[in-house]
Amino acid sequence: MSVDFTLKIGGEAGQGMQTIGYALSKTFARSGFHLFANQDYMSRIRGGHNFFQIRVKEEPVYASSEEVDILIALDKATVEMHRPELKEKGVIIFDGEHIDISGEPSHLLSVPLERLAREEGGNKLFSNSVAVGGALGILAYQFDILAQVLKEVFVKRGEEIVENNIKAARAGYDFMQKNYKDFCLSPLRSGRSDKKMLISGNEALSLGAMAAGCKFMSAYPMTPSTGIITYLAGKAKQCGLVAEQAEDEIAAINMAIGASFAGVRAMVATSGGGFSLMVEALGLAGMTETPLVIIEAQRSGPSTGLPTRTAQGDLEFVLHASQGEFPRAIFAPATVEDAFWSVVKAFNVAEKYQVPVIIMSDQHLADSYLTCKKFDVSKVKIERGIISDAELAKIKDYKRHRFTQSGISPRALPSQEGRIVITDSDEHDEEGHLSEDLEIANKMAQKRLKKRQGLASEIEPPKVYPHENTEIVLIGWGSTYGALREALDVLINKGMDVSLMHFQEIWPFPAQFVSSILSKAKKSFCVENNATGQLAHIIRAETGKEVTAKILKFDGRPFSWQYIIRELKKGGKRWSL
Amino acid sequence: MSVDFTLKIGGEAGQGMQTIGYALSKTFARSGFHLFANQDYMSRIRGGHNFFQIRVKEEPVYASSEEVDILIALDKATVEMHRPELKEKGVIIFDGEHIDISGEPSHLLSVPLERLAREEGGNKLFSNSVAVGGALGILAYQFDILAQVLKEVFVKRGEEIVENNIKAARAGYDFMQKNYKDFCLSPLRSGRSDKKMLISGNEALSLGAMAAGCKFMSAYPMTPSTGIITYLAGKAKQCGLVAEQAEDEIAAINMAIGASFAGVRAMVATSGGGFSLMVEALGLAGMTETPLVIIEAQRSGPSTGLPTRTAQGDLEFVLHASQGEFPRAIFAPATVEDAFWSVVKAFNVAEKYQVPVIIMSDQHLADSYLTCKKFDVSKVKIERGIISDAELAKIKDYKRHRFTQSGISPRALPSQEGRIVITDSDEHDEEGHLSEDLEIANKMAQKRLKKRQGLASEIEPPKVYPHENTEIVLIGWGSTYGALREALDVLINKGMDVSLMHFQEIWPFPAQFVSSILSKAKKSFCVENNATGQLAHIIRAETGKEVTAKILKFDGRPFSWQYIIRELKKGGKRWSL
Amino acid sequence: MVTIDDYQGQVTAWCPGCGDFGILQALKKALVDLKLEPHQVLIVSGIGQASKLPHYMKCNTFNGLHGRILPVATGAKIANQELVVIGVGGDGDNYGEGGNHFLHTIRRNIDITLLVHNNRVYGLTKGQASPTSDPGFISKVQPQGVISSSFNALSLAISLHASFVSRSWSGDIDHLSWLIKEAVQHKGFSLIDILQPCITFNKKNTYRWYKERIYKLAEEYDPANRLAAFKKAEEWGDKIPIGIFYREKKPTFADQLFGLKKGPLFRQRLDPSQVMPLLETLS
Amino acid sequence: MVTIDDYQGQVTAWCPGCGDFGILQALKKALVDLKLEPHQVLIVSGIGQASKLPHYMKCNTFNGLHGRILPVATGAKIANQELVVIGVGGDGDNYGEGGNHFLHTIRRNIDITLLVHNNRVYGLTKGQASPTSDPGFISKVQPQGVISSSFNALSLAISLHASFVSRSWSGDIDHLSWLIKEAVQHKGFSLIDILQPCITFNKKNTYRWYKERIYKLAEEYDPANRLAAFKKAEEWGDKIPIGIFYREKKPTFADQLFGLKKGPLFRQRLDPSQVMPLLETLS
Ligand SMILES: Cc1ncc(C[n+]2csc(CCOP(=O)(O)OP(=O)(O)O)c2C)c(N)n1
Ligand SMILES: Cc1ncc(C[n+]2csc(CCOP(=O)(O)OP(=O)(O)O)c2C)c(N)n1
Ligand code: SF4
Ligand code: SF4
Ligand SMILES: [Mg+2]
Ligand SMILES: [Mg+2]
Repeated sequence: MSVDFTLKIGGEAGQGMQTIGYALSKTFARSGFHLFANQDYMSRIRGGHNFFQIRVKEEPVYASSEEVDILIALDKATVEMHRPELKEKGVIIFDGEHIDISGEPSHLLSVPLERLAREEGGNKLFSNSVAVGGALGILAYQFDILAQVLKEVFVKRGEEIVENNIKAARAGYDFMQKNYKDFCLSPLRSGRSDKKMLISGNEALSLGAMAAGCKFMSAYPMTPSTGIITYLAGKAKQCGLVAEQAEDEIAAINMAIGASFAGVRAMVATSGGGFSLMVEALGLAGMTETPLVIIEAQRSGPSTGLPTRTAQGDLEFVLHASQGEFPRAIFAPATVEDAFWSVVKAFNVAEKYQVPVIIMSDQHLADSYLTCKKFDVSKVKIERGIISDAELAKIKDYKRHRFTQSGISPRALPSQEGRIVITDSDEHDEEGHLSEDLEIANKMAQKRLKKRQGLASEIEPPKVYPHENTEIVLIGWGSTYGALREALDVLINKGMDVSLMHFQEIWPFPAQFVSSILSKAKKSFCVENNATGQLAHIIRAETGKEVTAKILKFDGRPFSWQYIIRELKKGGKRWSL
Repeated sequence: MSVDFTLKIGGEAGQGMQTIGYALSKTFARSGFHLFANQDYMSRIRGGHNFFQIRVKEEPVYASSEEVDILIALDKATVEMHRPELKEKGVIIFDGEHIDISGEPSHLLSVPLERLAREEGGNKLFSNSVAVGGALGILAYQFDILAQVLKEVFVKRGEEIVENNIKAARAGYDFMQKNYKDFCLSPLRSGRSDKKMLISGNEALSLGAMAAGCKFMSAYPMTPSTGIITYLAGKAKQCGLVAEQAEDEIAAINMAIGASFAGVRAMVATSGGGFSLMVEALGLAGMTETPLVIIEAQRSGPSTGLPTRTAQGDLEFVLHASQGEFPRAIFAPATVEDAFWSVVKAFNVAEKYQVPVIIMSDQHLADSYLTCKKFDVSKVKIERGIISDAELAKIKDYKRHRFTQSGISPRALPSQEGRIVITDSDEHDEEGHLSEDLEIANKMAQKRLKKRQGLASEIEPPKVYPHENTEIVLIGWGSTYGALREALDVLINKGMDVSLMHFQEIWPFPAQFVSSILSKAKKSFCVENNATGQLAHIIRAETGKEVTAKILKFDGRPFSWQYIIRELKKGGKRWSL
Repeated sequence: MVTIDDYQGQVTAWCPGCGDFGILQALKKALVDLKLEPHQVLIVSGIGQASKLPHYMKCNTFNGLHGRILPVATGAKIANQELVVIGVGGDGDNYGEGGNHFLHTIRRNIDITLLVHNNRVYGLTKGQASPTSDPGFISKVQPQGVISSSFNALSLAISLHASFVSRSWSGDIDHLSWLIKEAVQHKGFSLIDILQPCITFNKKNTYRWYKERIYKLAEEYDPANRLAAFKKAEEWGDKIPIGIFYREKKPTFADQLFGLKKGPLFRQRLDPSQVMPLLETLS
Repeated sequence: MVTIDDYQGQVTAWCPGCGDFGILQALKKALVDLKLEPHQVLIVSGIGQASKLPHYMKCNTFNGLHGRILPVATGAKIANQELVVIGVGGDGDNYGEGGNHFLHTIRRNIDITLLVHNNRVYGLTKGQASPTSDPGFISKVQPQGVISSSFNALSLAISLHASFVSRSWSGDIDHLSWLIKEAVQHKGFSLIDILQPCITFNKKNTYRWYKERIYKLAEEYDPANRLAAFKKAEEWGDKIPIGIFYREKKPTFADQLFGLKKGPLFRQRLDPSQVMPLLETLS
């Protein structure tokens, strides 16, 4: 049977789960497996309950599973909370010298984590490395790879730390092999997949921005988007870019607009609350036709909500945000790979049409790691839409907001000799000067809105998998792709005539395409991480078609494929209270 | 023939058009006429071109007309711009000693405005009073009423100013009667209508708030909403309320939320740009279930746009504003009378359901004056939804956010002995303490959303006039009512089988009702002061039904009934570029 | 008689050893010493580690948005002057996101006490620089170290004519609780900037670092002299003064507001007929 | 050679006699004296009467949102350090809506010159009090008169270690244009608070009122002494000083930014292959 197992590490915030979870993930990724890892953490720095869950598979994997094979419990709460998720043959690795677990002992693998940590590493802080080693031990997998990964992960903290971690892990590995031989799962052999990257959503978004030539990024810290400015700030020197922490989100977006106006590719990243504060300046970008990329990493709302949990509750907000009407594009990457390419495309679209482009991420995408093939950077095309000096020289009477057929006006940058660039948040004339003239107002509004046509032609319609013309269509957008895709494969295997229509680009809305797909299906189910079914609402507004039912979830936790299938069996719900 | 004439005063900002336009309006209103007056002004303090237009009618009047009977031109630009609007028998009153007008002289009534002003009032500043007197002269209407009104209007500026204004007006009146006898329209007799108020949208909204017992209002100045804080601040001492100018809109809304939490009815007023800044705290009100009334006075966007012009471009923004999902209500008063009652209702709904209620006004409603019957204040009911001390005493274990069937939790105020009131912008438990529990998160979100049902039951479906079951339905919302109503009467008179479905309360959306109306009609036309047809979009999202065509206008100027009829003849447009 | 137990709240979610605990303890002590009952007190907080504080107490609580403590507190105080209103939040909350409200609330001199847990870092979001971080402070978002100058809330408040400007630290519960009492009793806006170690993210300004530097303003120090106060507020480095830097008696916002002359807003009967004479003037 | 005519802009929409005209004239003069061509200059303004200024000039212009002058200017300056970036706006723009940016832009010491047309009133919205209005200032929204204290931008800027803090007024074009030149040449953030009569809405602080009170800082005045500067900045009433209150040489924001070491951002070639080594580390 091919490999497909799930490993979950649970404990308190501050116990270093993120680090060792990442190390373990990297070990598997490097071994030729496909892998999906997601994180669940509280809005606190120490204590509480967090977990890091890794699903390792021989075949491509898209999402986590509800069932756990190996549970590494760094505290008792973890055992209590996650024991029900354990498979029949699953095991719990825990420190029996510190945690007292009652119940059927057959799968309880007590390892003296703390003791071994102290003995080998000299500090109980290395307990989790012991546990990780133990997990590898039970899989009887090559220790060397883990050792190498631990080295890389801890290298910045000095040689001693590296050594101690490795020793601690080794102790766990050996302990397991010695004491729980019988429990060992069938020894794991290396996967067959070629070399992969292990990358999170936030990393992919950040790298996408860098590949696209983003030179200025500003943000105010806000989970789950903070990882983006963190990543970029870390590369600022090396790559010649500026990542500035602003005094607030209003400053962040206005800075980015200023930078973009002055000629660089600029971006902001935030979550819903911060985006709320950016709404006024979103309209400023629309009105002044300043290109801008915004990453809106959704978390569970309303208001502060569950600050570290996932949701898809901001779609209609983002679609309609800011007073008045102006064109925008909205992308919603489905995977980490998508995340990378969506930012690249966002910058091109933003500059080509001189509009804001918003990328809807969420905590689930931002914090999850996925294995994927190295991005082919040579495919990155940069289309700036700035008129060249040569073109500019040909224009006698340069006007920043000239009326054109496409609605796209010539964009020059300030500081070019002999030309000046003027723009205004007030309605303005072609030059950019404020104007209250009725005719001009009318024409200028039309000019801006005309850009919708061009924009619409850039949009990829939703992907339909495996093919059109099925009886049932599942519909999703953004980060739910993984769970939907896994669910779909199961359903198809069971012989159901079902497909998935998944949106990675939402606006301008590909109404015709969607309409035709829905027309052919008998039943459609819209699956969304929110309480009202926002995409379903947009679909109806744009096509007049109502989905058969909605499958919704709004408790801050991502979908699992099992959940989707269960709800589908119940017929979905028209969510009404 | 019954009276129906239009008088337009045009000139530069700073020439006092608002004051004399108001005085003239009041004169007609007091004389038993129906009247509609609207204002068009630029975003500047002096110069440019503004006008004040009054339509006086024997029968009820709902909107202005495109055709002008008497044009008072305080400058030459006025003549140039508005001459084409003049009716065949229309006249222009202007100062021939200062303005040189060429062309057909038959309707040019030159009056030495400045000279008479100097002679009678001692200052050319009284020119416009001369002009107003002249207008009345040409109508041969009772001068006494105007004299009385001028007295009231200028009383605060001292007796001398009053006297001089009256003298100047008298001079204009006499000059007209003497020199232009032949031009005099058939002398005006008093209207038959009983005593009316003359009131603007902003005044009506302010008075509605006061009638409802609003004790705290905060705002940051922003056209066209500023009149509301101005009005309330003026009455603060007399009526015991606080109207605070905040440092920014974010402060304004957070202050109002604090005040509401502490137990008073609280409100904010702003326009789209300011509302953008309030979006985050809108969600705070939703999450903490703090009642709040927001007046969103729309102006032409996007961004700063045309700051002093009208639009209906913020509907979908307001509907979806803020991250995450929570219930809200949206009203859109159609007339000044409506404006008053909508605020009264808004406070009741906000407190009963502990939700934010947003009232969509716009520049056209805010600044227009209409005659109407004195509001019957005895009909104002105040329903606070705060639990009484007696009820509270019965509750052992008070929990601010208790789970209930209706979703409405008991609202107590801080400072009551023995109870404490706790709330949080984070997801919280019944007590109000922050909680990350999955079950609680789920239940609390459902509890909040459950309130939608009750809220929906409060909503008045759109008014259908004159009756259902017509071949054609016009659809509108908010301040376009006047123009639509006038257009309708004309169309019906012409024998068309047409009705108007007009929304004064938009959300929760009365989908069933709307659906049934649309099902019966052959053709429907949605008329909106925006570029994309936002209500039409919502209608489709909520009913699946698409309107036949949209009649849109987005140049910052209000509809006229003539415009609507012209567009209707063209078949409306599916606005696409 | 009110006791500390009456203020017993939820289980804390702070890191063991965090300076926030000292502030919590001092606040409870001060309120008990002032004989204030939980229902008489309203704490308004924002978002951050510091802003979780009211959950670990037990009194009226409005835990609002990041950065918006002061406007909510202002609205609540205007609506109900009988409440003792205390704002609690972090340096990010109050000097970063909420900087504008800080300025203008000082200008209003409204009778609110503001406790700023100044750990000189963004705690809850995991260690970015805050406005009060020292130049050179290194974090993941500031890998080259902070290059902006540090925000000195005391001199700023003094420059704005704040009527009560003070500093304490989480390591001296007696001093801090004394100061809170003074601040609450002061009529007008009172700022207490509270230096607080963040053991997780601020490895520079540790308990020990503060302990070695902090000293109390001398008995002779005269908090009525603005210029001297400004000078004192500039003192920072090897020696860090704590205490009341500046104090001035002046009318509070609510004292002056015409709209409150008829008594506390929340006690007023709502009377629609109030508008009848106003409607009259429109005819 | 650049001349005043090169800066000729649109027809103004200000009230005849407004102080804004003097500021416009002084700014043009300063730029011409500095031999700056219109394409080398970027004016960023907000919304208000003052913020209309760039339309009455002719140079690169970003007329943004009310209150958001400084962040836009900051972004533009970071992107293109070769531009002379000048912020222009009202007292409402900069000290009201934009107060937070004012604080933090000062902290950054970024090389921008900010001209605040301080007419001590909200002009464009028809006469409400602004943060700098005097207590007692009566308007339609403040019928009982302002009861908050007045915002003194100079002392506040000094308290925040601003590196160039100055005041002038619209009635002395020579002084103002000299000051603008000094400010533009200063490396770092330069504040010029410009007292300006609003003839329509501020009937108190008239041309004459200023004329009677304003005097120039003495030659001997030493703008290097912060404490003295703070004291001087507090002077207000019968005598109102103008000039450079405080000036200090210190590194600008952009001077220090690691990310700019490779040269001006806007000149950099966009090179996707930059990320290849980073992708490598992920395997
Ligand atoms: C509008 C908004 N932006 C950002 C955040 C994310 N956020 C939460 S707490 C915090 C900063 C915390 O720092 P501080 O206020 O100093 O409190 P501390 O945790 O250090 O006590 C931030 C940026 C938010 N909740 N809301
Ligand atoms: C977000 C926002 N709030 C409010 C306004 C309305 N507004 C326009 S100008 C202005 C104030 C003008 O005062 P100031 O900045 O001092 O400039 P002045 O007109 O006095 O030169 C206001 C409040 C706006 N444009 N945007
Ligand atoms: S992160 Fe810092 S401030 Fe927050 S609880 Fe931990 S030690 Fe305290
Ligand atoms: S209103 Fe005042 S500031 Fe504005 S242009 Fe007129 S005089 Fe100048
Ligand atoms: Mg902090
Ligand atoms: Mg001003």
